[in-house]
Amino acid sequence: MKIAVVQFPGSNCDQDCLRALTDGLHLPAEYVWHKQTSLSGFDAVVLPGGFSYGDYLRCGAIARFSPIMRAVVRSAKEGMPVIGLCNGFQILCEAGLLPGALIRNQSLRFVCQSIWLRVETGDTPFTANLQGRRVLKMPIAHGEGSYFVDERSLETLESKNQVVFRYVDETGDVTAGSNPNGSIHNIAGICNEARNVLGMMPHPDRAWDRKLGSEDGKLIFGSLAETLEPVVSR
Amino acid sequence: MVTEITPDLIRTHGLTDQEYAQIKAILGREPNFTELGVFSVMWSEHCSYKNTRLELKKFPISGQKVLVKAGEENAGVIDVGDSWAVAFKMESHNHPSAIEPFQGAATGVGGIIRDIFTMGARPLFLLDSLRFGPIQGASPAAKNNRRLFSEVVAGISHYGNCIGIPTIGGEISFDESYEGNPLVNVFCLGILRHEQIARGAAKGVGNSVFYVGSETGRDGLAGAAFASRDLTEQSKQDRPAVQVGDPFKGKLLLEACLELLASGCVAGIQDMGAAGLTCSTCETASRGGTGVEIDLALVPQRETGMTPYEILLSESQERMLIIVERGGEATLKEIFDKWDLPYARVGEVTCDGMMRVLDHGCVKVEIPARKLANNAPVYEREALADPQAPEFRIEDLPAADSHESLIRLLAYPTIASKNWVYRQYDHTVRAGTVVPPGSDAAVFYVREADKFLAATTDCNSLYCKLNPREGARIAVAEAARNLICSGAKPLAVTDNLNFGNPYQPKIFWQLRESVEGLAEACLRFGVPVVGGNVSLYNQNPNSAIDPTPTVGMVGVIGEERWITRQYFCDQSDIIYLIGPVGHELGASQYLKIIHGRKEFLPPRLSYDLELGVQAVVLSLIQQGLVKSAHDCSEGGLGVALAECCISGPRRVGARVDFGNWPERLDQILFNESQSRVILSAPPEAKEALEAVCAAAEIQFGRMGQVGGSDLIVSARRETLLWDVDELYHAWYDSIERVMRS
Amino acid sequence: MLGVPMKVDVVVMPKQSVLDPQGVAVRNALKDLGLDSVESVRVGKFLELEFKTLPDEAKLQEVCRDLLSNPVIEEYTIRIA
Amino acid sequence: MLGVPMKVDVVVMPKQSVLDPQGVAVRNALKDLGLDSVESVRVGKFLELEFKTLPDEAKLQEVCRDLLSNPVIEEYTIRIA
Ligand SMILES: Nc1ncnc2c1ncn2[C@@H]1O[C@H](COP(=O)(O)OP(=O)(O)O)[C@@H](O)[C@H]1O
Ligand SMILES: [Mg+2]
Repeated sequence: MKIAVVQFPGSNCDQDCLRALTDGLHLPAEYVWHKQTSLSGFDAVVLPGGFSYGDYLRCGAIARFSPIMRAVVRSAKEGMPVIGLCNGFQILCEAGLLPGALIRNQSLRFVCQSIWLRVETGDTPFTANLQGRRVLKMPIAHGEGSYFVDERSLETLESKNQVVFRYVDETGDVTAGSNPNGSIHNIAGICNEARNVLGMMPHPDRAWDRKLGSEDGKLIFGSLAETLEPVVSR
Repeated sequence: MVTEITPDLIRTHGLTDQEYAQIKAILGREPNFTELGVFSVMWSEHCSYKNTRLELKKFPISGQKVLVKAGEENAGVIDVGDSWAVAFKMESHNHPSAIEPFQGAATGVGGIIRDIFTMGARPLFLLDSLRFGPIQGASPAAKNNRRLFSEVVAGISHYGNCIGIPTIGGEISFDESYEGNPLVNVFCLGILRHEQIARGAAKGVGNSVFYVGSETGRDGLAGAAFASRDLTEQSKQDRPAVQVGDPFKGKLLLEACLELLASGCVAGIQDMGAAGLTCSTCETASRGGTGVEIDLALVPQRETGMTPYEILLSESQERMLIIVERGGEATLKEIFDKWDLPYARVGEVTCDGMMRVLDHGCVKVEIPARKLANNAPVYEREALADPQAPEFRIEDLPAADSHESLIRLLAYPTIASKNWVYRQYDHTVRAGTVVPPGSDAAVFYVREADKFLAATTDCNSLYCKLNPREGARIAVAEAARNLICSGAKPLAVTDNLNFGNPYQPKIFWQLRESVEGLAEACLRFGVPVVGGNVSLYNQNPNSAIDPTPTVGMVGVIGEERWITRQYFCDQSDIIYLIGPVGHELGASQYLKIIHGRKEFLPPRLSYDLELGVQAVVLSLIQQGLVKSAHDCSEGGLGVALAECCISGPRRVGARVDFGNWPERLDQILFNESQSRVILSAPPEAKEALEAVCAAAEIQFGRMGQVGGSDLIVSARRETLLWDVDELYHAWYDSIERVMRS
Repeated sequence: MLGVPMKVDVVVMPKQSVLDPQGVAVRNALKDLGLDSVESVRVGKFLELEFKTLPDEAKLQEVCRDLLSNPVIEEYTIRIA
Repeated sequence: MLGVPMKVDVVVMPKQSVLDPQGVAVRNALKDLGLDSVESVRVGKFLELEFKTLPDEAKLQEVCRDLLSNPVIEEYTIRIA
């Protein structure tokens, strides 16, 4: 098993993602440069956070045309697990692998804080170990994280159980006060219809070490690892 | 076309007749127009420290752990053990931020980051120390201060967040003296191994000199000279094109440079900061004991028709000068191609000690590099002491409602929670922030080195205004105390000297007193000064800013379990005060905010007491006897106690009793005497803790207990009670409320 | 016309159905400044492109649709000067 | 004309002499997408204001200068539709 961490120019969580995978979970992971055109040899892809291409024009708008993205789209269509974190989520939306878009936070300001997150479905490779509406703690850090999608697509997302994470309060309730950016339906993460592509604004890559105040991020990467390589005896 | 050098032209370049004579002596002839520009920026205050160099010599700069001293390179480097070292420095961008707050602050962040990776270090985190005029109220001045404040914060957030370096701490205060002249001081720290220290020297005759990074435009033309003058209304008119930061390019440049440095082919590297290409060529040549020859026609340019003068003096951002070992050219090209960054071989290292600049092969500048870089005139300015501020007398102070006073103090923007600011900064990127902004010092885990670092910036400029020497000492003491409270042992200091116009004798006196105060305190606390920055001419049309010698201090926390935060944790924990109850109200925030009096002598620092308190606190922390530690600073015990109750993830009350303590309650609550720390400890630690304090012969007292949902303070017959939630909202949402108005 | 750069302006605006918090903030600020009669504000982007030779219309439409705007939230108009 | 909202468009662009990193990034992206003949791109803001009644010209200029643009690095143009 090997996980790819894509490096776009301006990615700044690439190192955090790699460390989370290798130091945090002892998983084999390697960087893949955005000019590369193939993902062969890899079993899953992480699109890390940051400011790819400075987030100029729109977040993820330019990165989406990077050479590696053709391979990402192809692999995603073939069923490879792909997870986009923060800027990675924005890139996946721009690339059309996920519906909707991430627009400016309602406050018009960048927001960095710790938030609570409810897992809405265990039916993805990334949440398979997280059944029963678990509540997780993780940091967010973004200026454009307000999830938007038109009415019809929203209905589809909800009815097909594609909303994977929602911002909640500490007790797990969806409230206006726990929505840090104005996302529609408190949406913090979604998956595609085939359920192998996930995008989320919060940062599991910054929550994998007790020192950092939360280890909940490990649950997500851990689910992915076990999906890729089911643990037979435990 | 040859521009004639007239006395007028010399004056507009900020050079005196005497300085001009010195230039002629160095050259053995008249300079041409371009050379005049080169001398003018290199001999500006900003680059040459001509008015402060003699003062800066007073700092203690050596120490066992100092690997690169202040003044040697772009930033000092200090050993943190196991062959790891840190490079850190603070720099100001005050004048650019006054003119264009967003870009001024953003480019300030970019500049200090380049200073750090120029040393071969990977930048790990930032701190920012900010000053603005008052932001409350509906006056046009308050509105303008709000705009400056919000734009500066946005600018720092823009650059720091995008480049992916967390801003994990800092300080902000508000005072009339900064109206129209905000202070923006940014600190950056990076990590490197001892053998990775890079030098800003042009080594190896015949080596290629490369220009890398963004193309040159007419940005911030002669900004160094601009920062060396008073700010006037005129500044806005004659302002050169404002520098715009490109954090995206900055990120690419950072990664490309670190990759190139790792390849081992770099002979010398220097960022282009103030005075751009001019400063970097003559300084690298001077440090290398060599010469440098470049041709401007080879410099990547963004605009057409730029003159040699413009190219040399441009302060376009995100550029570096790199000297590579012979044979390393291909490596440089490969790496910069990979990162899609412009680069060009613009010249080579020579043996004749000259900074020689050609334009399409024609010599435009030919100046002995070392003399240009090092022989700037040095002045000893006249100093005139301020009369000493009077001693405060409590009898003269009408009593005020202490219940309301505490709430007002907590809501005052200088004291209020700064979450409105630090929530706009990405403070968790790089996955190393253990204690985020909001406690005494930030703590960062350096994963590659397996080290915990604590860092803080401090300066109480009100103290410095009323007694600059004492204020400077206290800045050092307070920084050290903040580190101690987080469980760290102080390691070293960087400073940023922000003052008004040094030609005014009273201002020069403030500067000298401050430097001597800092120097003395650094010596007593055993923390060498590894670098810093001077920003003068911080004046608005009315007056100078209050003297602001900001101190940035870094410490190391030996073990993870020593990491300590400022807030109370559990019901029934015992609350201790280590140090005196104190009585000094002069220069306090209580007098300023509640009584409108910015006067009287500030508190006095006793080194023995301070060092004693710090030693005991650190020892108690290391013995595992302490749950929280918070130092008392602005707003005194009252504010510190409230913060212990409301700054944690869970609010908690406390009951505190001063017994028969003789002073007035407002004096007990709001005095700002130094050397005080509030600890909380589990009941079972009581005996051990008290034994340690007694053995150290340090003043301490059991003040009360954590618990309930109110803060209750009693002394003699009086008892005050605050609902912790009320204190919290007064404090936590205050800046947000002000900014929304 | 050789040598004279060709200019194309592209205006990208948020769709009516998409919340535009920036527009709302600007409207409120305008009201505060005394422009009471302001009804609504929308904030979009203005891109000024200069070409050596004008690209063909289809290609231009393509980059506007795929890169310069995001059809989920924005619409664009092209103006050839 | 009563009841019909009056539209005013304001275009705010970075000054020519000021670096526009966003424009550079967009230009490079356009080139990568095959628009080789693109020379330069500048990115600014487009504000669509709707009024009940048109404010007077002087007031409009004032808010453009003080609020909608930053005269240190930007310039604006007003177009009344
Ligand atoms: N206040 C100060 N205290 C100690 N060292 C200082 C101070 N100001 C400047 N220095 C040192 O002088 C040298 C030159 O500083 P500076 O000109 O600010 O560097 P740069 O060229 O990077 O802007 C640096 O090594 C700096 O650390
Ligand atoms: Mg430097």
